[in-house]
Amino acid sequence: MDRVAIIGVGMTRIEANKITDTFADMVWEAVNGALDDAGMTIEDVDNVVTTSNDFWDGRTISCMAVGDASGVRDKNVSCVEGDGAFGALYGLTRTLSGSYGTTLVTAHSKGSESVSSLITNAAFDPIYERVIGMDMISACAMQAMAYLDRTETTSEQLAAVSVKNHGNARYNPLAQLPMEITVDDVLSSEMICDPLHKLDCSPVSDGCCAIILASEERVPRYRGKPVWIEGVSFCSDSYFLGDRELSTAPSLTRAAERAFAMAGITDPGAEIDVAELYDAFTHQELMWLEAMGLCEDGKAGSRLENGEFHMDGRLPVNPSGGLLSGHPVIAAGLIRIAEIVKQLRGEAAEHQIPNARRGIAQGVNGLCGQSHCVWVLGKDD
Amino acid sequence: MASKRVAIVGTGQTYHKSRRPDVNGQELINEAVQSALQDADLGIDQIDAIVIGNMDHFEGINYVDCWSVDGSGGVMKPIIKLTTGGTTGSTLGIGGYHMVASGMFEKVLIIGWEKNSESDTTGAITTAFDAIWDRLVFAGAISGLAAEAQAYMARYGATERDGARVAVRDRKNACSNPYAQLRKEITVEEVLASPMLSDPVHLLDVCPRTDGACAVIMASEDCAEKICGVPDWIWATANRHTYSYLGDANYGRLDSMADASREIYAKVGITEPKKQIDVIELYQPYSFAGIMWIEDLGLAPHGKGAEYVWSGATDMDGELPINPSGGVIACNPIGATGLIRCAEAALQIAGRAEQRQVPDVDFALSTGFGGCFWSDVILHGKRKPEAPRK
Amino acid sequence: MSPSQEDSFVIEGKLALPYQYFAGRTGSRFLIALRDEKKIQGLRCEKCDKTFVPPRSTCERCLSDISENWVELKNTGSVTGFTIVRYAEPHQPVEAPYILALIKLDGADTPIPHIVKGVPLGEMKVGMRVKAVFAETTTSTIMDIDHFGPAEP
Amino acid sequence: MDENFADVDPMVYQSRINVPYSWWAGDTASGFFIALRDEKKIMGKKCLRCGRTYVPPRKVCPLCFTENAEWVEVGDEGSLQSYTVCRRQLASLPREAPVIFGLIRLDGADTALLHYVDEIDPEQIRIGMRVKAKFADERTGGIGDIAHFRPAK
Repeated sequence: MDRVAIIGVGMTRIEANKITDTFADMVWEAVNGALDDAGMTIEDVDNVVTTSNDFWDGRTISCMAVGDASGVRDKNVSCVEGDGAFGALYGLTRTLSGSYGTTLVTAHSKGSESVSSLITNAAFDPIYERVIGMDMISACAMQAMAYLDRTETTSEQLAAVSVKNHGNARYNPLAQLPMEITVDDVLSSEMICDPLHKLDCSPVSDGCCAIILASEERVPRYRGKPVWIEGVSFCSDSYFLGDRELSTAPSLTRAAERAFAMAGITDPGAEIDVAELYDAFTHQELMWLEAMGLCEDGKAGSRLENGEFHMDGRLPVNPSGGLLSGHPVIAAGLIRIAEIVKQLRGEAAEHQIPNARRGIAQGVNGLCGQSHCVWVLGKDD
Repeated sequence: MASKRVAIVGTGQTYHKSRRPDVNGQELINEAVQSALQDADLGIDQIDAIVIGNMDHFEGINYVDCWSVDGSGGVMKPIIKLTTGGTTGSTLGIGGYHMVASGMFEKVLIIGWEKNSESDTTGAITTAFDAIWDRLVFAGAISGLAAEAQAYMARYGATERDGARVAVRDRKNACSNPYAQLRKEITVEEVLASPMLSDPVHLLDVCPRTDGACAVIMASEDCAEKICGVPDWIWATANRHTYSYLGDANYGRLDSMADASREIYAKVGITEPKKQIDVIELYQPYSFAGIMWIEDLGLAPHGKGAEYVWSGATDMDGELPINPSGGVIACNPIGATGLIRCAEAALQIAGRAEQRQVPDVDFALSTGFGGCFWSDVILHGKRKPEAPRK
Repeated sequence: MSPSQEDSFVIEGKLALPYQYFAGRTGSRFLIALRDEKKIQGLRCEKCDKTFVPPRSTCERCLSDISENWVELKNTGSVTGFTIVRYAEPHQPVEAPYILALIKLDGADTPIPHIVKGVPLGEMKVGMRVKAVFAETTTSTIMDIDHFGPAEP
Repeated sequence: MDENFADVDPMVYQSRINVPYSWWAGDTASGFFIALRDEKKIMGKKCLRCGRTYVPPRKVCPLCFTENAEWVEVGDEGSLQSYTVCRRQLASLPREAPVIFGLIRLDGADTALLHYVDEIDPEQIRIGMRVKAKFADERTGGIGDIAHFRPAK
């Protein structure tokens, strides 16, 4: 594959409520962060891909709000609706197509401006399902129930994911919820939908992220330290929850297989140094690890308990604190990518994984992880 | 994989109607997808990725890419959603082009759809504008466009008859397009007699509300010629989202169209668009756009658009036919409309546009309009471009 | 088995999504000046020599931060474009027919869309001078300018 | 930049996107609802190529992409694939919490139907248990014509 690198990343702090910022203010902050990081000005950007969602932003054509702040004025621009990792993938195709040498990708959302339960209820089929009133939390709780039933994973093991990620967030100044908690704290927090307690669920937050892609010949022109895109793929499962085997993620398995093959990875568990996964709920971090072949089916819970996925473990997962510690819905996938770029550059400061050379990031669209996007990033030695 | 040249090898459309109570959204999408697959003689399993789009608030369905898989064929396949308001259809065409040109996907299925009958479109469009500044004052697309027409008339002395002439041309063309929704001719007098919606725009000057879907299959140079006899090669794409606030727009000129078309002409060396382009499928949601925006496309000097249209140059037997399909005034399922322009241009290039075929087409232009006076432009060609466009 | 026309079902629904929108710092400042002092302010980018209304914290042309460069604008301006909206829609701020105009305030480079009242529909024309008429009761929105009326030439 | 806005209390606007929808069910779904309403029967559609029977019915098989020609009546009893008990009064819930959602694979169907489970103590529910449809007395042709699923005797 022609080589494309990520040479700039910029992120806002993830907060419960950015009351003083409009969408444009958030995007402007992230875009300028990415431009400074890459040592570029807006004129060096050939084209822009913004990522947003009309429902979450409460605005038809939600990309119109952030056009000016992303510097689209005299540029080619497009807008992806869905998670930022999918926006970055479309940005990658525009960089590989030969039309553009550099691509700025932004992704933003504000959970504080709307009611997430109603926004996600609108993802259900209006004819057969919506009227019964499910939303993302109740749907994913049903998934967790099926996963616990099939794999004998325990609620304590789910809680351990929350303890790990909130703990990691103490070393990430951008995270929203750094917390020192125990398994018992999680199990005694409010039960929202069996089997998910409040601390099993990620918050819905405000935040924005921007990255800059550059083709191989454009990279030397800027001072941003390149992290290379070695493999990327995406795939969707069936839509109706009843059509799917909820406790498994076949579409993630296919996306991961293809991304690893592109990157020449044969033994993912050993060849990957750090992972930023889409932990919208505690059971999902375990499910995604198993579906990607990073550990055996049904064993993620026990491997977590003997510390394999902690910062000093065999395969550190979500050293940034993950979604559980801060979840701006549309930006979450792009933030995972940006975190891996920081890790591979050795710029993750307190949550740095020593000599990480190759990492993976994951974005998710739809209910209960229907559609997955897997990125493999690497650093030239 | 180096960057690849890309061609449209198959297109499919539904028979667009004001309402389709016989199908739900996924089934409407499936109709267009099945006919595109048939047109290219491909099975869904030969498709490597899917790009889909619509305007969310017209159907009130979140995460349409995920919801659509039963109809779009996205089960266990890569599927992604692009949406940019009115230009969604052309954004999808440009998106499909880049996905194939990147070399990551050899055959991509592109789907634009809308069921306008399922919502209150004005209510949904109003939320497009800034909630703090524009939305309280503004109501619906028509008044914005009317302000543009008014400014143009004030600046260049155009009249309501000029707009009506464009509507008459397109409604006549639509009679030979089986997919179009409104297939009945109208006269200038009928347009001027129809109710005034927002000065100077009458009811027959504007597009209808439509339920419809369109699907296009793009393939890379490695297999395009094997799949279809006369592939429609994508020579260049460009777009601009110049403004975000209604007040900023340069009323009477469409700057985004001027910039985007100039970029394309420079890239491929077009110096005389009127001579070098054989047919245009212009995304023109209301008649006055047909006299104004052709100036921004470089077909007539500023203020002389109406003259060019009255000269008959843009009629079916003119030097540069515009909207042989009947265009947007005859049919507007918004999320699909920009992609319908792209599909119709492909049919013209491939010589398969039946009664609405323009003779010997070498180059065709398809455009998209929407958002806050945004424009997309795609150049289609019969000849294969030399090296991948840079 | 396929149902006849009148049996093709329609599922009626409503998407009532409550939203709260933040005007942001610059927006808040504009609206507070409008509410409390009946002053209309813009933000100016010296480099691009452009004054934006409604105010934006960054210049769209050169992307620089202009959020502190407030400029006071006059209450008067000229109409750069207008239309007379005649169709009735529930979302409209006033009853049709009404005049929706683009008004470039003296000192601003970008016009703002607003309602014009007090001018006979037939006499409306581009270039007309208009003056802001402030609302009695404030709603802390752009509608604190109730409408624009004719201004002495 | 921030000290400039120290005295500015950020403006927040409560608003609502209130768009009415009428979703066309289409012939296939209408057939399903008519059978529920008039005959208290649950119908699926079978793909003749792969043999899968879909409930709710699908006009076209999502895997084979061919039209599902054959209507098939499925049982009103089935096994519970998964469930959740909603304890918090989520904004999307149309009834008092706790509410039990379940995925029910009906006898003869290859996909599960999403619906309520009721008339059971939440602590007694087990994945795999047998449940039976309880039809509403007043049936108007909608998924609500099945009131909920309850434990099968």
